[in-house]
Amino acid sequence: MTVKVRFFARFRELLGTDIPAEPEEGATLLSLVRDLARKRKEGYDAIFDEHGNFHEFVIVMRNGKRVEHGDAAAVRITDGDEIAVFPPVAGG
Amino acid sequence: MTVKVRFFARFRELLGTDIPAEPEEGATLLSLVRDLARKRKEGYDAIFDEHGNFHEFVIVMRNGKRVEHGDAAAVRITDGDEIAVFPPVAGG
Amino acid sequence: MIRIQTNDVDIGALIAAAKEPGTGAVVVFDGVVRDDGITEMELEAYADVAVAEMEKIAQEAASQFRLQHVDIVHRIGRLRVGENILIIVVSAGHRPEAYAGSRYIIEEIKKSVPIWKKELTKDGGRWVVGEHGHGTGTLTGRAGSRTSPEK
Amino acid sequence: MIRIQTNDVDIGALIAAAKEPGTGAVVVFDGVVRDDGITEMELEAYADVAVAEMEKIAQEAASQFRLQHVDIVHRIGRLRVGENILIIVVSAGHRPEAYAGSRYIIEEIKKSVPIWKKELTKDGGRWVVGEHGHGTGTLTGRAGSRTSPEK
Repeated sequence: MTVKVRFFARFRELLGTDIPAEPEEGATLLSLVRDLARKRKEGYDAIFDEHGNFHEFVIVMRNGKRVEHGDAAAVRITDGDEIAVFPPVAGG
Repeated sequence: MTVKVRFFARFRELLGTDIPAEPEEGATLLSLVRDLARKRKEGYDAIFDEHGNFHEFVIVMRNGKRVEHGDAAAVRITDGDEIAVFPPVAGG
Repeated sequence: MIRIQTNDVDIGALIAAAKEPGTGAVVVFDGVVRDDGITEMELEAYADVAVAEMEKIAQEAASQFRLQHVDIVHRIGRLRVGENILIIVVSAGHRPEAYAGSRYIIEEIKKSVPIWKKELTKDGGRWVVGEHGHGTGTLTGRAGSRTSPEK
Repeated sequence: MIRIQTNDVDIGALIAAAKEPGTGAVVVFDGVVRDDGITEMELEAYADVAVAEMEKIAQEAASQFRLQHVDIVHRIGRLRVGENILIIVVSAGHRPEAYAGSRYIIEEIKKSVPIWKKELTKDGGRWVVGEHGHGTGTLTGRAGSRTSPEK
């Protein structure tokens, strides 16, 4: 299956964005983002704490809907998903 | 001496405006306005109550400064004065 | 720019001119002739006093809310439904000051600037009663204390 | 009109288009790139989600404050000091609703619309920390409860 991961702002600068990925069956939102973030330590550390959990301020969306951090390990990725990971918003 | 009396809004419709007047020495703000308003009963009644005092809502100015009703009988008109009499404002 | 005039004004140009180097927010209030079953509205002003009063309000607002720029343009004459009556443009470093300053100015104008409106209808016309025009003494007290000679 | 775009917008035209027959007040908020010792500002958005969120905010504002018309134009890309970032135009029958609705919209945008700003300086750049971006859980709770799947 093919999915797309979008990082924004500082996370984009560190990890790129609009990243196509082909996760294995059974991949979760948490495992997918962790795998992608591992390609650069600074990017990983920006998003995850030392236990491998999302930093409190990180926002995660799946197909435009917010996913709570506590659910990220249980949400299974499905084909065509768009995952977005970003720091607190600062528009306006 | 020559002065000018300006009525605005409803008072202007009833009594005219930019009225030149030549009050006698000793004329007061109250006596001047009364004399001018007497030319039309409807205009007089719009500005004065049955005792000849300004209605509470009437605003009186002399040379752009507000004059309290209670002072109008004591304020002597001087040459060149501009007197303005108007109902409550409704701009904006 | 504080003005009483018959002509309309280019709000876009006012906004552009209101921006200072430290400006982060511009707020515009545009009061419009509302279709309350009227054909037109006729406005008149005691112009000299109205401009002086609006200048006082603008200065007070600028000082109280740290506004960088204030424009007030109040139109008079005959206006159709939908036409601009009053345009207030303020700029400030941040939005709380810009909103509060703008609101302060319109509220003060309603209280103390000698301008009157007559709504023209098919059957004639009616003078608009000001929001502070019920002889409650609020206007009397305020305006009197502010402009009376003893001050 | 709810849009994310790189181009500027003609505010005067938006004001004219915001007037309905019952309109008595139009309020415009214009957020501007402030000269905080920066050269330029670079903005990016999660555009689809940002537009959807702004549409939700506009609808909520229109219903809560009886607004007749709402425009929100948020610019992205590289903007110079003094350029418009965000333009909000609302119309209402009376001014209290217009002011309150405008203010509601900007505050909600700050809270929940996925847009980010980077201030570019001679020495590089710094991402602007959102007003609600301190991990306090306010944003987390609100956005989560509003867009989570169980809703």
